[in-house]
Amino acid sequence: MRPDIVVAGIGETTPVPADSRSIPEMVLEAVEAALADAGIGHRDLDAVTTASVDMFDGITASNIAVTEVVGAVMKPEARISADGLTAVAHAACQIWSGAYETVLVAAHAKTSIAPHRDLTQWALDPIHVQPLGVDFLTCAGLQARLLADRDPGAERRWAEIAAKRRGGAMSPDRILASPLVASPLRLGMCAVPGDGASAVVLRAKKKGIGGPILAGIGYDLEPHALGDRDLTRWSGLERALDRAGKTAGFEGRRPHFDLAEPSCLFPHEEELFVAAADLDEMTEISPDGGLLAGYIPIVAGLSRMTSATRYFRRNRKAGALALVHGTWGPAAQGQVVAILGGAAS
Amino acid sequence: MRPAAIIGTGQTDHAKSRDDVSQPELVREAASRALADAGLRPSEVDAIIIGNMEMFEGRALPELWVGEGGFANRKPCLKIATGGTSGTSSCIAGFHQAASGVFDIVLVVGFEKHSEGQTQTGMALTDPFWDRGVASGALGNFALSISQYMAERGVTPEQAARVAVKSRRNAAKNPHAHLKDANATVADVLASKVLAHPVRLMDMCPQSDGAAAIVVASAERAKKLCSRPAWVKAATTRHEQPYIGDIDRRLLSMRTLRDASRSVYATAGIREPLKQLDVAEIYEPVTYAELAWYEILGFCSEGQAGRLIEDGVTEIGGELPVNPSGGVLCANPVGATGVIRVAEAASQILGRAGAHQIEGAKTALVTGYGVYAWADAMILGSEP
Amino acid sequence: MTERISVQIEMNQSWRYASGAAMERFADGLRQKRIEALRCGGCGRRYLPPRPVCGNCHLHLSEWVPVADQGVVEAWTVVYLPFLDGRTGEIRKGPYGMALIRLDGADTTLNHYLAEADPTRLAVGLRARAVWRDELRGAIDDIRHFEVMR
Amino acid sequence: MIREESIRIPFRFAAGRAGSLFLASLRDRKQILGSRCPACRRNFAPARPYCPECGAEKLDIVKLGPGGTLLSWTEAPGRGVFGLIRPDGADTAMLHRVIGPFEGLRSGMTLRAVFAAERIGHIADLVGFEPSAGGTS
Repeated sequence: MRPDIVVAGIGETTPVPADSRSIPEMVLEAVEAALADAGIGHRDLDAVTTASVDMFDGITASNIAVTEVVGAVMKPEARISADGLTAVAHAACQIWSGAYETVLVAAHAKTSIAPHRDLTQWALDPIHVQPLGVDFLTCAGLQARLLADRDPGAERRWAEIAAKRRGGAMSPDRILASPLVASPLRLGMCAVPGDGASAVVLRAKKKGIGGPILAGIGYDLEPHALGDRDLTRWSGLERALDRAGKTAGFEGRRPHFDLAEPSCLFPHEEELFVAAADLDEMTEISPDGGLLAGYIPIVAGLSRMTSATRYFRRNRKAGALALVHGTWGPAAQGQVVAILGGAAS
Repeated sequence: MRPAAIIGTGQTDHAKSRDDVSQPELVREAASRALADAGLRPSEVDAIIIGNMEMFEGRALPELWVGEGGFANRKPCLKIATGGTSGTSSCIAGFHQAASGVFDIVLVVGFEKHSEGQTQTGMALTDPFWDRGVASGALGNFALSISQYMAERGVTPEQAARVAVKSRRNAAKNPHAHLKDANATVADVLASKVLAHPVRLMDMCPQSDGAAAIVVASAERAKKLCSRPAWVKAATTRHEQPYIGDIDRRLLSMRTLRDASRSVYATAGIREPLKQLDVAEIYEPVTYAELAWYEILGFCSEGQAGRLIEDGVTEIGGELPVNPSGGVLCANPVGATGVIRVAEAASQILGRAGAHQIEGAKTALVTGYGVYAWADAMILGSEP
Repeated sequence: MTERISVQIEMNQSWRYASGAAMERFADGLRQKRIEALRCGGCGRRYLPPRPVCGNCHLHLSEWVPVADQGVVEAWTVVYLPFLDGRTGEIRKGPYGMALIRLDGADTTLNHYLAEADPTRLAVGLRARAVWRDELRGAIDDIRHFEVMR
Repeated sequence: MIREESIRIPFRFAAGRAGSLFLASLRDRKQILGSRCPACRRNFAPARPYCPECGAEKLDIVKLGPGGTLLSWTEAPGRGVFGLIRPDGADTAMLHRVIGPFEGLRSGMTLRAVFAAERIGHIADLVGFEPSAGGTS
């Protein structure tokens, strides 16, 4: 029987638009905090699973820069180029496979070093799409328009969601008056990418090892071409959730989630998330404001897991469940979820 | 690790340039061949892993565009990138996923199209405060370490040339190899132009366009789907400190490859590799490295690598055939190169290696090499 | 056979890399032709380039030690293939010498250019000395190359 | 300390079987090609090497457009106006540029493909789609 997995420790830098430190310095802070939080040292790690993207770091095999600070010297490291929550999903498979018992997951990005919107063009079909000057935000605008056309009140509602997520820092009216990014999306509605790193220690559950249970994982990749996708719903999240439910033993029915920590870059994505995850009103969403309060590409999904872990530490309720979520690609082409159980010992 | 097995492999015909197909089509070519070899329909695949060093083609998150080629639409798909070990590390990730109980069938596809970028693309984007200021690329870095290896172990250019000859002649029996020459001679190698002393053109691996795929199955699905699966007996990875100057006497010590190989030998019960291994597919970007790996992998004692190649021990028909496929020296699409090693070793166990089949191969060693000294090692066997 | 069409896209991209504190101090030193390594309190290894932690001991590095601008050639080659010169962005035509040099006072080796480009005059064990450029910008290629001390 | 370093590298992406046919058709006949999957009985724009739904590789080439329907659009200041346009005869939309006039631009309107005078076998041979005369009805 495969072991239960516990989120034994978490650590991260405070997301900021621009961090003057180097990538290794940021990752070192997150990793050392996570190890201390888990009460272990580097020697206790069986493996490290990292998430980073060469194009965003401007370095070939850019994880070479963090090998020493994540403690991967003379150790196994799997390096994934997608949202950090996919590294959690893969680390869970590594532990369930019996290969490892203690895995450090670390993700980083430093988007202040180059215009992130322009770099995303290099992820799009270079034959039919990239040459037109399209990027991830333009794709998000096309999805938002499709949704707004069906629902006249949408833009006002989105402004209100964004205002709430920003803790009132910008009023809905000021958000609706902020500069256009990709109509109908305005700057005030968009999560703005910054610099940072997050780290999580996952351990096979044993006596004396406590923390929220990583009950299930699931991820999915939608077709690449926007025209091949149904942009009115997050069907990728539905599939990812079904897979996570299966690994968590929920067999088909959608459990009630006390907490949801989505990686939504825009208000319309939050509405797509709530619909696809079939959440009820009792579910608390993004108590820390979510990505609109601070967003680091590739780190985002992992930062949702650290936020959910903090929630469980504040609210010890047996049987509580959290839905942790990450995305990557144009209009969330990639979706990843983790189901966290609050049954901390 | 719980058992998992490889039940099918597929490769493109690796070449200098495959401008007849787009990147997704190149991935599809290897993926569909692997599924056919495994006797599976695409719908039976539970997860896909892509291996690729996207900066060589100037891409970001390449699985988003090419995933469809690997049948990844509406399926779990993620991408692994760890330099030269991207292929072997992708396969190891596939083993872990297939042994986790989460996925039963995992398709791993590695690919690269060097012809779409520039040869020095990867090397131009090294550490901007150190390597980039003083750069000579993988070639120069290897040539440096080779001078140490030759000075200390007395290996000669002729012995290195024999590795190139073995590689080109073996590749002539491998339809997928990029470079091949059934009649290659030591003289040909020694006549090829010096790129960086003492490395000559035929000592060095090419840059190729190509893709390779394997189908990994959970234990119970492997038994149902394949009469003689290639079982994963052991697999591990070791990474190293980030700079070439951190690694003393690199080709002589190579602690990462040494430790990874000892770890998989111990797990798989291998005490005398030369006798207990039936075949090895090792990652040799340059002839001298294959000789160095013989010693690091315990095929012979230190300083004896030259004798091993001279005595034909590592030829097809020798006591331990090394790289019967022709190896990296005859095909090197970086993201796929490690998967080619695994696919070739698995094909030997599956008995499907064709013209370069090693009769009755039951135990195979696979290694991966990348960056300055990252290493993967694995043992495949005919028994779980 | 259908026509094979390709789409050309030029990448003209720059990144603003952050050096980190240790490399910043190292770079400042180079401007005064001063080379410093960071010594690990655990294993005593003196690292070039400097970095936040020792990967073997997982200890923070904070003890700076002076390093000479000369040392022993531990590995060498002569490159005949043209290669992209990171400083100028132009192609550096061969032949040019390269070496791994263990500078007096450091435990790691420095990968740098050699003035010597004749393989018959190069060997492991020779000593070599840095030749600094006139104009220093705080980068390791402020050293133009190393000349073999005969 | 921050150091800015840049690289200039030309990349050359092979369009592949279907992609080359599609781009050559824009160039030589100002014609938008799609692919029909006989199994799924759906026409995909632009032409495809294999069906995105069922993976089939034997697809039939179909002629699409020049008219089309605007399913969605977005204005990205400084970058252009883009749309998801379903060319006549296709079941799926393709992403391309929308050319003015932009007043009254709304999803559902009909558009017309605009081709460049000089065409080289590139997606920009199709400059984009503009509202067709009766488009705003």
